[in-house]
Amino acid sequence: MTEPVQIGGGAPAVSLRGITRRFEGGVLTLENLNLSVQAGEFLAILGPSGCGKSTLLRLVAGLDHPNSGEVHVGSREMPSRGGIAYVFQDPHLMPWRNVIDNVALPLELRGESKSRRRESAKAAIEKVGLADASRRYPNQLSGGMKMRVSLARALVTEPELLLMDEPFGSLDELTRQMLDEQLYALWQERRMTVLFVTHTVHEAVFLSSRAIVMSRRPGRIVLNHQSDLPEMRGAWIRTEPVFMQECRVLYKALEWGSA
Amino acid sequence: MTEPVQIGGGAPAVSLRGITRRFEGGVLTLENLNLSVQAGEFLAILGPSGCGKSTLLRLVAGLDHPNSGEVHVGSREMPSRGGIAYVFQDPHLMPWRNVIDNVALPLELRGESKSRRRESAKAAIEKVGLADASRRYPNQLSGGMKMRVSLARALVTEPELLLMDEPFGSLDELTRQMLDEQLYALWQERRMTVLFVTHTVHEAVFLSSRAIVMSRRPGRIVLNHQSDLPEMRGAWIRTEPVFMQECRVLYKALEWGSA
Amino acid sequence: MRKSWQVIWPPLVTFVLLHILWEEIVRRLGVPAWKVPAPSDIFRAAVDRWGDLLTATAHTSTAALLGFGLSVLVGLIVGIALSSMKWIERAFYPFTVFLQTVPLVAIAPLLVLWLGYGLASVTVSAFIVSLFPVIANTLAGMRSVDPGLRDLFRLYGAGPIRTLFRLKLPAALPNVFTGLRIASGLAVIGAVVGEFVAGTFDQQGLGLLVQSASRNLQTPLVFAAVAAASLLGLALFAIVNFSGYWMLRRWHASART
Amino acid sequence: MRKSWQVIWPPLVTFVLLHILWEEIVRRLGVPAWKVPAPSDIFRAAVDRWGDLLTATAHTSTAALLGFGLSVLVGLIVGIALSSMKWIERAFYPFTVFLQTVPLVAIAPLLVLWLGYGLASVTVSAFIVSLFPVIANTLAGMRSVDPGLRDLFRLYGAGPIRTLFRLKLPAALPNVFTGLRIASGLAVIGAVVGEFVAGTFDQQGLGLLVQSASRNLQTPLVFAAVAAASLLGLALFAIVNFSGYWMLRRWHASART
Amino acid sequence: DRRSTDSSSTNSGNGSAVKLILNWKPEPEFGGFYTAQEQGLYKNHALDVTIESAPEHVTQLVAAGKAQFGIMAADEIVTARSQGIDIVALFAVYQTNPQGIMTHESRGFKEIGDVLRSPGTLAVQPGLAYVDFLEKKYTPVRTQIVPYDYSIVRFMASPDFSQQCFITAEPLAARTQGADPKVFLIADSGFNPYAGIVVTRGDFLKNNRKTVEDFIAATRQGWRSYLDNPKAANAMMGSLNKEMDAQTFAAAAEAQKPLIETDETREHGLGTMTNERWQTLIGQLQQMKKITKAPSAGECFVNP
Ligand SMILES: Nc1ncnc2c1ncn2[C@@H]1O[C@H](COP(=O)(O)OP(=O)(O)OP(=O)(O)O)[C@@H](O)[C@H]1O
Ligand SMILES: Nc1ncnc2c1ncn2[C@@H]1O[C@H](COP(=O)(O)OP(=O)(O)OP(=O)(O)O)[C@@H](O)[C@H]1O
Ligand SMILES: [Mg+2]
Ligand SMILES: [Mg+2]
Repeated sequence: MTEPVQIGGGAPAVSLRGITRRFEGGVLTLENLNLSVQAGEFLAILGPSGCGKSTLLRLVAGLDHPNSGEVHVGSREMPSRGGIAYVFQDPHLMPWRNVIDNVALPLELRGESKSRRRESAKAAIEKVGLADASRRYPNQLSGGMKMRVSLARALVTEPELLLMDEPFGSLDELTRQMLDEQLYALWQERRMTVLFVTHTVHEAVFLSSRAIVMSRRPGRIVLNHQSDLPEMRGAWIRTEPVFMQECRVLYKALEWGSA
Repeated sequence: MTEPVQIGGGAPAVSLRGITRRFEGGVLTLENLNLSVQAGEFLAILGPSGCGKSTLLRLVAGLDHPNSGEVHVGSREMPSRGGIAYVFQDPHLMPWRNVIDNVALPLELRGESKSRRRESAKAAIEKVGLADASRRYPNQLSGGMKMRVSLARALVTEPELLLMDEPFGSLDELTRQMLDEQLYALWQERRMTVLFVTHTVHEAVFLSSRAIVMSRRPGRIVLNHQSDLPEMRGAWIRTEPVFMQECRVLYKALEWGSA
Repeated sequence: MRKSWQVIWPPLVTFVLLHILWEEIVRRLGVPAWKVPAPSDIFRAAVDRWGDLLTATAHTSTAALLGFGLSVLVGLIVGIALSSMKWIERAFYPFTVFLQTVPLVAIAPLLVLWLGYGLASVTVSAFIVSLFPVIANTLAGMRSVDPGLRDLFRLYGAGPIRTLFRLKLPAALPNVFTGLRIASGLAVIGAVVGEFVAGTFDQQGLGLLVQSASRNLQTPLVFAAVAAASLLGLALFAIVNFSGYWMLRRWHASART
Repeated sequence: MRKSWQVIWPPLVTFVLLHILWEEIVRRLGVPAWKVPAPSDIFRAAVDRWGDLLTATAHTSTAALLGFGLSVLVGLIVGIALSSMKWIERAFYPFTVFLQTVPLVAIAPLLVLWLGYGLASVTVSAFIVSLFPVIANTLAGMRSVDPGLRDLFRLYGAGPIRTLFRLKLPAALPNVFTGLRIASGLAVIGAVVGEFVAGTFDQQGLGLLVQSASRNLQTPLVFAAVAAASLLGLALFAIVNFSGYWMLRRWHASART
Repeated sequence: DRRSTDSSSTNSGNGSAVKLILNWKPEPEFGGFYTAQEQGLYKNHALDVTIESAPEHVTQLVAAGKAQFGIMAADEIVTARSQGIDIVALFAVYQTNPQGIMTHESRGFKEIGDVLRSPGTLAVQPGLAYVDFLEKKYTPVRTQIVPYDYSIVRFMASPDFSQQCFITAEPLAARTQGADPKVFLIADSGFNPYAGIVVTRGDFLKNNRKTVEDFIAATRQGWRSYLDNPKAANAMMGSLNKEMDAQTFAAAAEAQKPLIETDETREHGLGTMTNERWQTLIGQLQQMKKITKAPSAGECFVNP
């Protein structure tokens, strides 16, 4: 594993050392995995279905624990787990709350005032294009809309570490590209650390400052690739040759890892 | 709306006439929608998130009813709703059954013998690449694996009408392409009627004999496009110029519909 | 308006039909009133003793309502406490079963010694009898929270109090209401039985009315008092049902038609 | 093995600690045994009357178990019937509340008239008292089935029987078990109270033992009999709990540690 | 416990406030107490008496000092004393125990023994001393013994059904409904504990002798007056107990007269008790193993 160049500077924000995760029933999901992410990096994670990507994020979030190895989160820039947000693979909304109250939840748990909560939640909902559905309940939303609510809920806290598990998987390509671009702009502005699981190579290339590709279970890192794209990116970059080149690198690694 | 050339021959297998669907609370989702699908067609449905694609499939399946308009399913080739299978947008597995018993469910409901059920289910599970997880319970599966179980459950019945709502959305590109190819081969062999919702234009082009693109809510059909691709398709076709051309047509319509 | 009418007429029709049937059977077979009175006999007894029935119902209602209220309160608290840690559940849940299996007659002397005859003791009876279903259902509800949401709360560092009020309790509500439905009927029976053992004739509730009418072979009056108790239970049940419907109608599958 | 030990020791420790505390308090305050006996008094009474306690427990157990079994059976059937159609639920669900609010003393004469004194009547008492929680929880469970799965079954043309056995019942199991937990304790108290009104002295169960000991101010024996009833309830509860755990452990959040 | 002693000995301005707990609703069996209350006999003795009627637990309440006086039966008093509960009998309303077994005339029984020795059903409350006595005396018992449920429906419905009764209550109700009840008094079988006994706690008696004497004196006057003319008190009790009709009140008051007023009381006064009868009872209970520790007859009662 090559050490990544430092983007945010300082010590790694997330570091995993020799992680092994074996579930009850003997399913060995991760084996001796090492990964360190600098503060301010945007790391894309790719890999075949069932290879352990979600497991990896859960370990980082502290929602699951490795059978052996060490998980360390925090650095000078990002002191603790306090500033984590997580977009789960499933939306996991609270069925008894409407969209706006679902989105406002993290602020509520932080103890922010009702009016500020509302405002921030409204802004986040608008960004994901759900302004006209903000009073609806989850059972009145389409699949993609639910996922967008979950996204808004993660972004509303302005987290320092953002864990995203296929957040755009159920969206149409246009909405998805729009959100990709918004997310990239946000990252450029705020430089939070992002771990982004995706199945779309284009998306990974467009967003990430670094990408890792995992192999079939037990998941190992078969590629750890620093992006060659410039930091300034926009819709236009998708047609540049260097973009295509990057995509090819990831595709190959994926093919190799899925073999 | 141009009449599609007949592929399976005979009367339409699915016909929707002047469908309007308005949910409680006044959400107008579909408005005066007309669509007819011939037996044996493979229809791809694209459209922005929340435009009414899932609603459309539910109406065809008879799980929801229009406020006005007529839904008719069945033809000489496909007599009734008996032969429908549906891959929902969410996997909806039975948490108390392991993979193999979840997949075998439709056969069980049909009253097939235990040994035949097992056999067919095993074959279907192998096809979606879950052979080694067939004894696990849903809470032990990754997101993509659950979706593949749901897919296997739909295919195991050898349906005459197959409704698929973003079945491959949560899969990595390689697994997805493999399944795309398998599905196409199956369709070529069995010529069932397929309504296939997807957000991936490439996938739509690769699979479909016809594609429709819907506009933002209230969903209307903004493009109804017969495929120019030859019937013989394989992985190679993705790099042909005609494939790219097809994609461009759909992209444009999507952009137009999302405006 | 049309909605609530739809809820009211089916049981009403059932009620009327059942009573017509009953009246017919009793009349045809010529069963004497002291054995099984016809609805008309019961009605006559109820009219004759209207005032006594009313005050008895008032006394029993008070105890049943107070007992039910206590059950809701304590049941929620205990259910929450039990669900907070697995070892607490293991250590104490089995003992809450005692509450259900202790015959009131056995603890009545203690009740009476501590609380005297009358309202307080009867209320406690209603409370003891109706407590367990609230505990059991609250606990079950709190244990079935969507694990994804639990993770979310953990991630955002939500303390136990916030997790309780914003996640576990709302998620447990459908179960809690099932518990309350059961508790509503039990509170009434608890009050009635409580009167047998710890009531006072000076504030005669339905339980003692049943006993003294029964002793004097006024079977129609017995049935009238039983009917009053049932109506009381039904009223409590309807309140619980309606509140449940009202609180869950937006989101829970069980509240949909 | 280690697992079941983990389940057994916390209540055991609690049990022992509570009893030591109780003994201490009673001894320190010098409470007379006729008021609140110390555990040691109760133990002595239990040893003295070992044989009587044992046969009484056997009689009560039989009725409680049979009544519980009937409740499970009938409760499931009624719950299923009520859940089959909204109008059936509306028309009949409220009346099942009657079952809970009718005091046994009021219907005892009828019971005895039809079934005579003894096991049959006592069993029916246990049954009546423990039925409603099974109905209410079954119904609630059947109403909370994942709508997606319901659609799936509809789509595949599953008939009501198949939908019931393959979807609704399995999905309702966690709720049903909550109902059974409540019913287990109620069946015991139903049997005990049933004996008060419909037992016989030749087959004296715990209920009559409690009453006669209570009349003779043998409070330690009363407590011993109550303890026996509670242990019976506890045993039934443990069986239900364990079966629930065993059937749900694979998939339901509530069964996880 | 000390607290209750204090409160029971406090004297309010217009006399001692005391509470009497009856074990059932106002009925002729309590006629004397209500008469005393109604005619101000207690007041004349500077007593402020509250009468409460509750269904159960009189023993415990009196023992715990929650009430100064209560109504119990002699066998209950002996049992209580043998358990170490310091309760003393003061005034026995019923010289002859009013409890009986009620059967149907049509069965042609001559004595209680016939009831027990014939098949059929007998309903009694669990734990009653006299049931043990009868079972021992009239073996072999062939009747099925079941719990009494305070109702006479079963009796009315089946001809081979017998049940315990108060001679002043159930038989009257059964007759009103057209049945043919035949009553055998338990007393005739040789087991005849005093009944309807006014009791108090031993230490209350010791510390408030005067109050107790006054209370019993007023009670005795009340009973005298009730026996002579129960009409007014019956009407008053009838307004508190509407389940019993006026006719039954009158009949019951008449029926209990011979049980209350005997040659004994005519000589020594209403309510007085004798040592021999207590002695007999204690012996009987001991023989039946109802009690383990036998109290002495003298400690069980006083005739204030
Ligand atoms: N609780 C569990 N018990 C047993 N096996 C589990 C459990 N959770 C996950 N697994 C297994 O661990 C492996 C990795 O799961 P994970 O969810 O991390 O995959 P993933 O990379 O996120 O896949 P996908 O892209 O499909 O979401 C899978 O094979 C899964 O079956
Ligand atoms: N039960 C309901 N009540 C109210 N509105 C509803 C309900 N179900 C769906 N809708 C609305 O209907 C619209 C279409 O929903 P549908 O699920 O068909 O969208 P979709 O095209 O499948 O979107 P996606 O691609 O995100 O899955 C959405 O705006 C949704 O909010
Ligand atoms: Mg995943
Ligand atoms: Mg959809």
